[in-house]
Amino acid sequence: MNIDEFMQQLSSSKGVSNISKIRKNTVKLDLTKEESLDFFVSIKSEFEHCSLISAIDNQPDFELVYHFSCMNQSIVVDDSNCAVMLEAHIYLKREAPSVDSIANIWFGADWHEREAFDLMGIYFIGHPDLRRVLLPEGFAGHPLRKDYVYEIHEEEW
Amino acid sequence: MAEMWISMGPQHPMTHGLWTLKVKVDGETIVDADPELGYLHRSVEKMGERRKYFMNTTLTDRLCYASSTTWTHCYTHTVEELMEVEVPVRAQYIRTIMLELQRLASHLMWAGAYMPDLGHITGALYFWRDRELFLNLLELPSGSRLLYNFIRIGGVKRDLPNGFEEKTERILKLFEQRLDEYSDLFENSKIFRMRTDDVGKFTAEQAKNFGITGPNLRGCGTKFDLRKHDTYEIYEEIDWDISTREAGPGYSDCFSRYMVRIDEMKESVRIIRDCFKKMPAGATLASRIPVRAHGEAFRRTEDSRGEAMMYVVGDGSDRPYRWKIKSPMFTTMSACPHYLKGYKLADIPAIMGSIDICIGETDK
Amino acid sequence: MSSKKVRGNPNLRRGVGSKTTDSDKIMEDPPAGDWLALRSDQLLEWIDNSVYNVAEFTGMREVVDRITRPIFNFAQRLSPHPLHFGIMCCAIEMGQASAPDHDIDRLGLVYRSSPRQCDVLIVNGPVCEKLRPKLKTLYEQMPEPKWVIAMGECAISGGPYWDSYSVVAGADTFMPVDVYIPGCPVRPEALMHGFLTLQKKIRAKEPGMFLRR
Amino acid sequence: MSLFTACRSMAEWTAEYLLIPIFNFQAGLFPPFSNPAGSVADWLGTDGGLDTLAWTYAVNIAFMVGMTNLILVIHLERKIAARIQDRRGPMLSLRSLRELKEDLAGEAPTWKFKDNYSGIGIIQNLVDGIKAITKELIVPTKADRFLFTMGPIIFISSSVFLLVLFPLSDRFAASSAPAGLMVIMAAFSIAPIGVLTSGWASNNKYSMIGGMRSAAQLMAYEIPLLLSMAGVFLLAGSFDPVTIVEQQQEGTWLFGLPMWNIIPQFIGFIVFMICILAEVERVPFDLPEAEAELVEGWTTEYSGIRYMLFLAAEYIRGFAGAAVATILFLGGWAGPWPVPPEIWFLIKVYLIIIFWIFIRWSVPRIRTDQILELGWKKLLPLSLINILIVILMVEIYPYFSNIITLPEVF
Repeated sequence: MNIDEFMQQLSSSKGVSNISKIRKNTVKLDLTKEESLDFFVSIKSEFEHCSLISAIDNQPDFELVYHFSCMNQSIVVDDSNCAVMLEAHIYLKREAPSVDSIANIWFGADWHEREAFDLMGIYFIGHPDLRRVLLPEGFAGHPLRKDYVYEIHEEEW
Repeated sequence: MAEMWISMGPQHPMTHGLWTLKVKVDGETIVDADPELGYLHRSVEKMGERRKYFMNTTLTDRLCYASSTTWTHCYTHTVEELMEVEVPVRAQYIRTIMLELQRLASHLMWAGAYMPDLGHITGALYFWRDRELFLNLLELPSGSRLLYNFIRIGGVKRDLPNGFEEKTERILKLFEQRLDEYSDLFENSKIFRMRTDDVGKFTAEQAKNFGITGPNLRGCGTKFDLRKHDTYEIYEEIDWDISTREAGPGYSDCFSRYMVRIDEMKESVRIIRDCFKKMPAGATLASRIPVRAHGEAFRRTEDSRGEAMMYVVGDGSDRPYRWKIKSPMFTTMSACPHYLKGYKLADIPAIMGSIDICIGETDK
Repeated sequence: MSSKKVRGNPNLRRGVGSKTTDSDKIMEDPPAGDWLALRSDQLLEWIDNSVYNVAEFTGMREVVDRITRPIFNFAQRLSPHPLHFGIMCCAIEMGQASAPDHDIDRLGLVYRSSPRQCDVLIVNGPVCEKLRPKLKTLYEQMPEPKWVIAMGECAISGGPYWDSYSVVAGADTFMPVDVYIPGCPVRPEALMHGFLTLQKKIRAKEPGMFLRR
Repeated sequence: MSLFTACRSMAEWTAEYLLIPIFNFQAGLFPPFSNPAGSVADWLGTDGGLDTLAWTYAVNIAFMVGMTNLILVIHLERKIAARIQDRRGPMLSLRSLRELKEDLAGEAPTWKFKDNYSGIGIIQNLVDGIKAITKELIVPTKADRFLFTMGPIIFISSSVFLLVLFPLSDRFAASSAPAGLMVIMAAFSIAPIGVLTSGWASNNKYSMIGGMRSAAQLMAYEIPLLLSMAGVFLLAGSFDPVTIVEQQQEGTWLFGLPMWNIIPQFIGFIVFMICILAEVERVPFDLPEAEAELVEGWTTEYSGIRYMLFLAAEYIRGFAGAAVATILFLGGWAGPWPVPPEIWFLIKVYLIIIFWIFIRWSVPRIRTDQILELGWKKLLPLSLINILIVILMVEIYPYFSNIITLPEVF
């Protein structure tokens, strides 16, 4: 399957908007929070590796960026052997940000979600073991949020 | 003996850094495991938001202490994509040489750290002796032993010094001889094979699902290398092969991961030689380097440990708005209960050592 | 800074071996099957006291101490066994210092994995909030006399991570540090120099231990 | 003149001119209060008293020889390991004692580190030992205090006991029991009890696993070890080291070379060397203290002099193991004339130790299940085959009597 055909195929799925090609091997799209789990289940066969889940504090709202990569060459870019990537954005509200967990689909997403919960305070519904991963238990707040204030002794330059 | 939990770490010879592995053992057999991270969480991502783009190379250098250049390169590569900077061709060649030298040093560090895990201390010192050669080589252009800060946004810090090529060639020749010598001590040794064969097995499908990339994935027979499959710098013009293991004895276990890394070192030697052959003259730093950036960009590169990836969001100021690091070891370690289960207690160092842990990048 | 503090538990710094001096503590909650050890502990206590009193009274203590102090001090400073413990970049250089090019084993260093058998704790990296209690425990598990080397900028002051929310501003904020080795990362030669500096410090400050309260 | 006769004459001399006058003087000083002194003086004059004194001297001499060897063995280990690894190893020179002299004399210190570290490091081990005396002895709070202190005592005393058991030659022997080798092997197998005790009493999971591994290893290797020795006992018809060594010198082989037991019983020799490596717990069989997974194994919780004595006891056991191998298979102290037999014995022992050091620093460690498999499935049948070969040799010997000359036992 060529990457353009794949984009055609994506446009018919539910909850997907703003499909664009940002690099020659990368498809970017926006997802609604409700349809996300169904969409992720449908692309599992092509994208068998979850590269990254990053959470961004857009003030006031949150944005989740998923990166998936295709390793088995089921989607190709023209005639090169370039690996295709998919970038999915999900926008979340500031109050109680939560989204469906994909840790049961890709095991590699497990700790990425825990990290997003730890540092950004986003709740993943259905995650098997959602607790802090990097910071100690009992740490107050989520430090990667823009409104997290902490004490620095030296003056800022 | 009843089942019991054993906590290994953060100070434990097995850990190769700072993390805790809690294992549940039944006698000597592992029943369950629970890794715990965060003892080295330095909040690099938050600190990066307070620094300017070009200042962050200090932090990326210290991200992974065993292979700092690859991480700095990953960062600068992403920021160049974000700022749309064109890197001169000679700078790309120099970068490739530095990256491969760093990969050699990193794999040698791993091999040296892996041998004491199997109880072979002499092996560690042999590999570290060879690593010293490459550290000296990397010190020549950059002036530093471990954290180079040599790759800058838009190119490299300075051109290679005079006589660098000859010195490199001499050291590479010596290194190749030594690798051949070591084959009797390690991969042809009966006890070494007893400890590594059929230990820590996972299939390629499992590995992809676990998020395991890099040499660990190639040890399962998957021919996937970002230097070929999402190519960057000048890797497509260079003549080299992806090192992987075919199905057979020593496949997708600790021994295959060891052999993949040894083969990768030999490939790196090939790449460096080819780079010197094809390197053109020219500038080493882009003429126009912006300070501010807007938008978002991500790039992934082949780190010594797997798929390194950075995602940078700029808001038009001179500092990144959000900077996200993907560490290959983070996901690899998350799956360790799956590939530890069923093996013996003595296999824990053999397995965890073979996947090449670097806690600096994992804890960020 | 650290020089004001008393190193370790002063009750423990008492000559050969450590025994509980508090008699209430000895009688309190003896572990099961302990009767012989309990007796021997009190016996040793009594022997220790009487020998000390006699030695002090006759002036023998000064004479013996005069001879044994340099010998014990000599042994202590020339056989530092550091803890096999790596935090960050400097740990790589610590390992590299054992490699044939620098060979820190020439100085008699043997890396021990158990804190019970160590003399020197090398803090070679940033100490994070999660690590701090563990590092403190490691320090307390080491037997007296013990020394701490802060290796690298991170362990001295936080270094490049000065504005982090999770990194402690130096190891000397929560434990006594004897030798500071600057550098980011510290080169193996600097580590060797640090150990030689520690030798000087032990020779100057630490007066051996025999019949000493 | 044997060691014992020398000690006996030394005892006679010291008793006559030194000890008895001293005791008599004390007895005469305060007669009502020094009854025992007079009795001791009387007892020292008898045969029994002199024998006891002579034994004391002999044991002390053997012990001192063993301890001197211990320091040399540790030094050899560190230096040869360093040379294998392309390093130099400890370099603390004798000139560093100058610092000690300055401190004792109260002179101003001179800092000549270059002088301190330009020697061969022979006093590094002494320095390590003296330092260990000054370290604090920690007993963990939840440890069983009695067993925690008993473990090292069992281990160290049984190891030191080994030193006086084997003879350096037929004249240099502190003790000569008819069942000498059996006593040595019995002393060898006491130590794992100490390991198990201290591993359990430490209340530490690593220590406990280390102790358990030690017990399992002992069970797997003690049986093939003794069976491989049985062949030698069959040939010699005795447990006495002196008899065994004499028997080895009787037979000759091709070109008139002495037929040491290594030649007819090569399988037994291989089995014995592997088993004794496992018995003294050296790489590749040092599972009880496998550093990679069990931090320091069963010594994890021990500090100071206790730990240092553990370390020393392990080297003593290594030395004793090499000595047993020499007596059984390498002809003991037999050798050409100009070199004294004691030196021949030590040369052979040191060659075996150096061989072990080479093994230790060039192979990885074996896993627990593999080591047990090796012991039970491979070494045990091999040692039985060895016994079979010895018996067959005895049976078919008459057909080859014109080629080889075997001792009269056949």
